[in-house]
Amino acid sequence: MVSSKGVDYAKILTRYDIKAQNEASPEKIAEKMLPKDPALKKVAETVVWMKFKDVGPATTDALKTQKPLDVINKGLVVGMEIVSKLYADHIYYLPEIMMAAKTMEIGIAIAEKKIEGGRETKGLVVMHVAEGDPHDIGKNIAAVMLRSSGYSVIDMGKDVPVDEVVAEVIKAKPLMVTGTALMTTTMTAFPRAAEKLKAKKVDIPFMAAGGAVNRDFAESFDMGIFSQKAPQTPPIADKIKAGYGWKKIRAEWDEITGGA
Amino acid sequence: MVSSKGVDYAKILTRYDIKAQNEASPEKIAEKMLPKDPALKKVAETVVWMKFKDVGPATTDALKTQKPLDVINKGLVVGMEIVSKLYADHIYYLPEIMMAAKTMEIGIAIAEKKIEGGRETKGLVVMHVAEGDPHDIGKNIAAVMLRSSGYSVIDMGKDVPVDEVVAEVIKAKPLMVTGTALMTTTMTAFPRAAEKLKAKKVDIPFMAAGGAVNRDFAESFDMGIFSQKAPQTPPIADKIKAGYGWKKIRAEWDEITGGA
Amino acid sequence: MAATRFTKMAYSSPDEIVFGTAKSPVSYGFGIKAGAGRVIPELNYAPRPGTEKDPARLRKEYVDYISKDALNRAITLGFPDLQLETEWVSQMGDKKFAVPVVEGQAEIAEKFHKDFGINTAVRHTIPDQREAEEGLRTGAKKAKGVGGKAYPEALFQAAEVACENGANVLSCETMGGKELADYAVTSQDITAFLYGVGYLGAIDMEYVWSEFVSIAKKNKVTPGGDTNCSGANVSMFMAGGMMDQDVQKTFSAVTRAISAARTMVAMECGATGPDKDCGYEGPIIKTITGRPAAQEGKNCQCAHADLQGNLMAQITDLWSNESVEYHPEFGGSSVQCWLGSLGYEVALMNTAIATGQEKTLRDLYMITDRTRGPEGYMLAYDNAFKVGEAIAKEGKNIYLRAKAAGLAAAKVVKAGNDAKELGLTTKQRDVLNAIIKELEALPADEAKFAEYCDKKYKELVPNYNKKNYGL
Amino acid sequence: MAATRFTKMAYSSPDEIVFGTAKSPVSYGFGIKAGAGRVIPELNYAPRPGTEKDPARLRKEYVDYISKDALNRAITLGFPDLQLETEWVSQMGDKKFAVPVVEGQAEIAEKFHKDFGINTAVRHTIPDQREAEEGLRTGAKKAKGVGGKAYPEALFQAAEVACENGANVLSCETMGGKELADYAVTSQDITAFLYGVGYLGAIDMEYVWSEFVSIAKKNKVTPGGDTNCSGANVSMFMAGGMMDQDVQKTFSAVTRAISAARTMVAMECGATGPDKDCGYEGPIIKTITGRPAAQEGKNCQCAHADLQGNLMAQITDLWSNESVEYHPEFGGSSVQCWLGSLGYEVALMNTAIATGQEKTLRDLYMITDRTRGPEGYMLAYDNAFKVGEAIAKEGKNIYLRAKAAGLAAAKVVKAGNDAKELGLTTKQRDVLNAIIKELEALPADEAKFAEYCDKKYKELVPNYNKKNYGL
Ligand SMILES: [Zn+2]
Ligand SMILES: [Zn+2]
Ligand SMILES: [Zn+2]
Repeated sequence: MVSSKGVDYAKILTRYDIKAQNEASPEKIAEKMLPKDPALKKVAETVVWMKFKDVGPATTDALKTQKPLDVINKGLVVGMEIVSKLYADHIYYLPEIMMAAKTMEIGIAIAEKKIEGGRETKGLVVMHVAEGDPHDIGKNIAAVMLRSSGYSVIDMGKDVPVDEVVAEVIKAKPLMVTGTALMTTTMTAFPRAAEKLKAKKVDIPFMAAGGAVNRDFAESFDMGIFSQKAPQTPPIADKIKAGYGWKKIRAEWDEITGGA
Repeated sequence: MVSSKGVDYAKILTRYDIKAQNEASPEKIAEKMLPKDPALKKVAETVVWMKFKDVGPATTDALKTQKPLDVINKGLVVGMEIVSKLYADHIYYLPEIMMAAKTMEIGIAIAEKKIEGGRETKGLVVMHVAEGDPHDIGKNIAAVMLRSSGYSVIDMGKDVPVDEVVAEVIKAKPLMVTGTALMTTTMTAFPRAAEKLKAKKVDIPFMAAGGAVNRDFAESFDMGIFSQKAPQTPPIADKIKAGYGWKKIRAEWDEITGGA
Repeated sequence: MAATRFTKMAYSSPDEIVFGTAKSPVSYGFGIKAGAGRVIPELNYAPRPGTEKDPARLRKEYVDYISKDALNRAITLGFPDLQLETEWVSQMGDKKFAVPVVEGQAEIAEKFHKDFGINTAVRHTIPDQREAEEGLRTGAKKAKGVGGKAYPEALFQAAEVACENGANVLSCETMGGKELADYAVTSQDITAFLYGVGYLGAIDMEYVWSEFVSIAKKNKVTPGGDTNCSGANVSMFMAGGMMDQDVQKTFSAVTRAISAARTMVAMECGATGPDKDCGYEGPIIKTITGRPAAQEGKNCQCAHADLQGNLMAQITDLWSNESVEYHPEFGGSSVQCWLGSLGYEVALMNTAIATGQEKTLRDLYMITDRTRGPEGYMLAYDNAFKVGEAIAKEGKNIYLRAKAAGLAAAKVVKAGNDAKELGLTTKQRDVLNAIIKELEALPADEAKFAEYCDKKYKELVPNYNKKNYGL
Repeated sequence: MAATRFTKMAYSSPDEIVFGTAKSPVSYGFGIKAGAGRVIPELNYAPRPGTEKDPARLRKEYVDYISKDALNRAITLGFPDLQLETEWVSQMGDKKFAVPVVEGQAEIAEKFHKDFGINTAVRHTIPDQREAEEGLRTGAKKAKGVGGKAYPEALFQAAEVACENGANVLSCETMGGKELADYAVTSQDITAFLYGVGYLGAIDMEYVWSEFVSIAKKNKVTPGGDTNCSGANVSMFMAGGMMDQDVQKTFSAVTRAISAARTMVAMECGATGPDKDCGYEGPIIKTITGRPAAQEGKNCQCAHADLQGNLMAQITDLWSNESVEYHPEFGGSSVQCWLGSLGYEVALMNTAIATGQEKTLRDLYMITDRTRGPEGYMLAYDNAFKVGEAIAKEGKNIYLRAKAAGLAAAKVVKAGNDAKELGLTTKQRDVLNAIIKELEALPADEAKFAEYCDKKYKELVPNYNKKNYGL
C-alpha cells in the first residue's frame, strides 16, 4: 500500500466541519431565550429538551395560571424558536427538530382544547408529491417545519394525480400549495396543475421543490415559486401570509431565503 | 518514468481515425463523377485538383464550345460537387474545400462575363458576426461553402451592430440572414435583430451559429434557426430556396442536416 | 428460488482488490466484459422535462439525442467501451413508452459496435413504484396510475418488457424498507434503519430478485444488481458535505454498512453484477461476492457532491456519472461533456492497469478521501474489507449480519478517531457512541428482534406493515 | 520596457518537471501560492445570456450567483484553495459594468478567506477586442463600440480598471497575428502561421505585455500570462477528435509548438505566471521559464473535448475547467458541478505529491494520451522538453526560435511515427512531411523571411497590414 505516513491531509482537503464546529452549549443559548414565568419556562424547556413525556403535565400545569393561547405562544412556540436557533447555529440537527416539533404538538393539542372554537393557525398549506414520484422525505420535513412555525398543513401524500391536487386546493382554499418532485419528468405535473387552478381563477403561490426542481423551472410557469430546502418554507409562507403574491416572492426570493 | 513497454494502447483509448481512414483514391471517385465532354471535364478537373493557374485557360477554352451557363453548372460546379463528395468521405479536408472554392470562383468570374445581365445565383444570404465578437472563422468558412453551392453572399464582417444588420437585410432582401457568435453574451444580439426585422414585417429565417449558440437558443426567438457546423448551411439554404419558412426548417432540422 | 447466502470472502486480503478486475467477470451486450481487467464507463442521463409526454418524443430523446450523442462522443474521444444506463422514467411503466426506447437503444448500440468496433451495452434500471401503503407484494391493493395495474405486478412486467426488447443488463432500485429508513434517518434511529433496511429490506430484495433473476435468465439478459439508494443515499445526502449536515456523518456511515447486507441479496438470488453505480456500499459487497461493481464519485458531480469522490474509484469496474439531464453546454450536449469526464478517468485507470501501477493509483484515490469523513473512512478498501468480514461471518442470518455490519463500521470509525487518523466533531462522536451502545444492546435472537421492532415501529412509523414483507 | 529573452532551460531534465511545483512559484490574493508544491483549482464561468444587459444584474450573476456558489461548494467539499477566473464579457469594456464585478468578486473572495481560512484569488482576463482592420496599436483608427474608444487604448484601460479594483492576477488572450492564423489554418499554410503567430504575434505580445506588466506592477497585481487561444486552439479544435478533422492533426501539433514561442513573450516582458489555462503550449513554456502553468483537460469537457485530457495535467500548477455557462444541474449549479470535478482531480494530484507518488501519477496522465494523436505526443513532457530546448537555443531571435519550435515538433512527431509508437493516417503523415519540407526551405535570415511573407500574404490575407506590428 502507498504509505500515507506524515501526510498533512488538511493541505489536500480541509475538514471545515471540524474547524467550524460550534461547541457552544445549548443550555447557555436556551437560557437567554427562555420565558421568565416559571410555568411557561417549564413548558418551553420540555420542547427544547424534547421531553415527550413531560410536555403533557407541564402544559396542564401552566394552563392553571396562564391563558391557553399564552401557553402556546409564550411557552411551546418559544421552545420551538430556541430549537430553530440551535438548528441555525449547527448545535441541533434535523432529528432534534423532528423530536422537538413532536413534543410541541403534544402540548399544543392539550392547550388548544381550552380555546373556544379552537386555535387559529397562521394559515393553511396544501402539500403533495408529484404523480409517479415515490420520494416524500423532503415534503415530510417541510411539513414539520411549517407546523412548528404555526401553520396547519393538509398533507396529500405522494404520487398524487394533478386533478386531486386541484380539487383539494379549490376545496380547502390554502395560503399556498406545494409540490415536491425528485424527477424532472414528474415535475411537469406542477405547471399542469397550476394551469388548471388558473382556469378555476385560483391565483395562489405554487411552491415547487425537491431534487429535480430548480429555480428556473419553478419560475417557468405562472404561480410557481421555488424552495431549495425545507427550512426555507416557513419564511416564504410568512411572506405570503403578509400579503406577498407569487410575483413578489420571486422578486425578493434571495432576500427572503437568504438566512434559511 | 513509469514504463509503458508492452502496453496495448488500443485497449485504453482507440485510434478510430486510423481504423476508419479512407484510403480510397480521390482519382477513382472523381473519375465516376467528371463530365464526359473533354472541355468541361478539363474545367471540372482544375477545380478538383485545385489548380488556380489552370482554371482560367480551361474555362476560356470551354467557353469556345459550350454555353457559359453550362461551363459553370456542368463544369465548375460539378468539380465542386466532387470536392464536396471527397470531403464527406474524409478524403479531402477543409483546406481543399477552401482552395477548390477559390479555383471555382476564378472560373465563374470568367464565365459570368459572357452571360447577358450576369449569372443568376440560387439566392442571396446576408452574413455577420455579432457585435462584440471578434471571431469570424466559422462565418468565413460557411460563406465559402454557400458560394460553392451557388449562393451569393453579402459578408458584413465581424462585430456588427444590430441596426446595421437590420438595415442591410431590409435593403438587400436576402433568402436568409446568418449571425455567428462565440460568446453567449454577444449572441443575445440575434433575438434583438430578429425583433426589429419583425417590426419591419421582414419574416425570413435568421440562422444563428457559432460556438456559443445551441439549438435551444437559436429556436428560442421567432425566425431563429440553427446551424451547428458550416457544411450544414448549404442544405438548409436549399430548403429555404425551395420555399421552407423558419418553422418548417425547425421541424425538419434533423432530417435536413442529417447528412451534413 | 431461495437465496444462497454468502458466508465467505471472495478475496483473502484487501490488497487483492483493485479497480477493473473482479473475481467473477461478466460478459454481455456487444463485446462488454465487466471486471475482466478493464474499467468501463457507464453513462446515465435523464430526458428533458416535457419529452415524456408522448412515446415517439421520448424515444427520440433517449435514442436519437442522448444515445447517439454519447456514442458519437465516445468515438470522437476514442473510448473502447461504453455502457449506457437508462433509469426508466415513471411513464415507461407503460409498454407504449418503454418498448420503443429499449428497442431503439439496442439498435443504436449494435450499430456503433458494428460500424466502429466499440464495445457497447445498455443497462435498463426499472423503477420500483411500489408504496408501502399500497402493498409491496403481488395481490396487494390495486394502485393508482400505471394502467390501473397493481404495483408489484407492474414491476415484474416492466422487467419483462426490458428483457424481451433488448436490455443487456437488468437492474432495479428497490424500495423495500423505505418507510422505516425515512423515519430512521429523520429521527436518527439506528435500530429503525437496521430493522427497515437490514432486515425487512433484505427480505423484500429476495422477493423481488428471485423473480428478476428468473425473468432475466429466461431472456438471456444479465441480471445486474441493486442499490440501497432510497435508504443509505438519503442518509448520506442529508449528512451533506462539510458544513451542511442534517444527519450526523457517523450515523450515515453506519447506515451505509447496514445497507451492504441488504444490497448483496440480489447476488444471493443469482444476480451476477455489475451492481448499481449509486450503491456506495459496493466496495463492501465486492469483497464478499467478487462480482463486478459499478460505482460513481468524482465524475458524478452533475448529480451530487459527496465526500468520497476519488475514493469510490478504488475498486470500481464500471465508472458512472450517476445522472445528468440532457441539455446543451459549450462543449456539446451535457451527456457528451460528462461522458468525456468519465471516459478520461476510466482511461487513467486502464493506463494504470496496463503499466502495472493499478495498486498505486487505487491507493492514491483511497488516501485522498480516507480521512475526510466517517463514510469514506469506512469505505476505504481495507476498512470495507473488515465490514465485509463481519457480514460474511454471520452470512446466514440476515438480521445478525446487518447488525454486525453496522457495529463493525461503527467500531472502525471509532478506532480511526481514537487513533487520531479520522477527525470527528463532538456531535459526530457522541452519536457514534450512542449507536454502538444501541446496537450492542439489541437481542441476539432474530425473532426477538423482529418482535421488538414490530411493536415499536407500528406505533411510530406511518405506513409500516409487516405483511408487506410476508411476516 | 524591452523583453528579456529566455535562452536557457529552467529545468535540466524533463523528469524534473511535475505538477504542483514550478521553479519560480508566485504568491498572491488571499493566501494563494501557485507552483509552491500544491496544485490549485481554477474555475472559469460565463454568465447566462441576458445578464449582461445592466451592470447590477451582471454583478449579481458574477458575484452573488457564480462566485458565491463556487466558494460555498469549495467549503462543502473541503477544498483548501480556489482561484476564480473571470474572462470579461465584451460589455465589461465599459467601466460601469466592470468595476462592480471586479470589486464584488474581490470582496467575496476575501470574506470566504476570513470566514473559513480557504485560500482564494481572482484572475481577471481582459478581452482583446482589437481588430486587424481597425488597427492594433494606439493612435489607430477609432473603433466602433466600447464607448467610442479606440481598441488599443480601451485594452489598456480595461487592464487598469481590473488592477485598480481588486484583481489578483491580470491576464489576456491577445489576438495579434490572428488574421494570418485564420488564413493559415483554413488553408493549411504553415508559413503563414509561423509568420502570423510566431513572428508578428510575438512582436504584438511584446507591445501589449510591456504595458500590462507595468500596469499590474503599479497596482501590486500579479501579471499572469497569455495564451495563443485565437491561433493554436482554433487549429486544435478544427483538427477535432478522432473522426471530425477539418485540419490535419499533424498540422495542428506544429502550430501548437510555434505558439509556445509567442506565448512565452509575456514572461519575457515580466509576467510571472500563472499563465492562461487554455494555452496548451504551457508544458513547453514551463520547461523554459519555470513559471507556474495553468492548464485544462479532462475536467474542461464542459467547454470542449480534445485528445489530451489526462496528459495536460502532467505538469500543471493550476487546473481549470476552461469555461461553463451558469445554469442549474441536478447536483447544484453548473459552476458547482464542474468545480467538484476540478477539485477532486486536484486533490488526487496533491495526494500524489504528499505521498511522494507525483511522478508516477504524472506519468500515468501522460502515458494515457501519449499515442492518441500528434499534438498530445508532442506535448508529452519529454517531447515538450525537446521543443523547449529548440526554442531556448534560438531564444534571442523570435523568428528563428518559432521556426525551430515548429521543426522540432514536426520531427518529434515523425520520429514517433517512424518508431511505430505514434500511429498516423496517410494524410496526417503526408501533411507532416510537407510541413518539414516547407519549414526547412525558409530563409535563415529574419529580414528575408519577413520580406518574403509580407509580399506573399499582402495578396492573400484580408486585413493583414504590417503597420499593425510596427513594421
Ligand atoms: Zn440511485
Ligand atoms: Zn449543464
Ligand atoms: Zn482561451
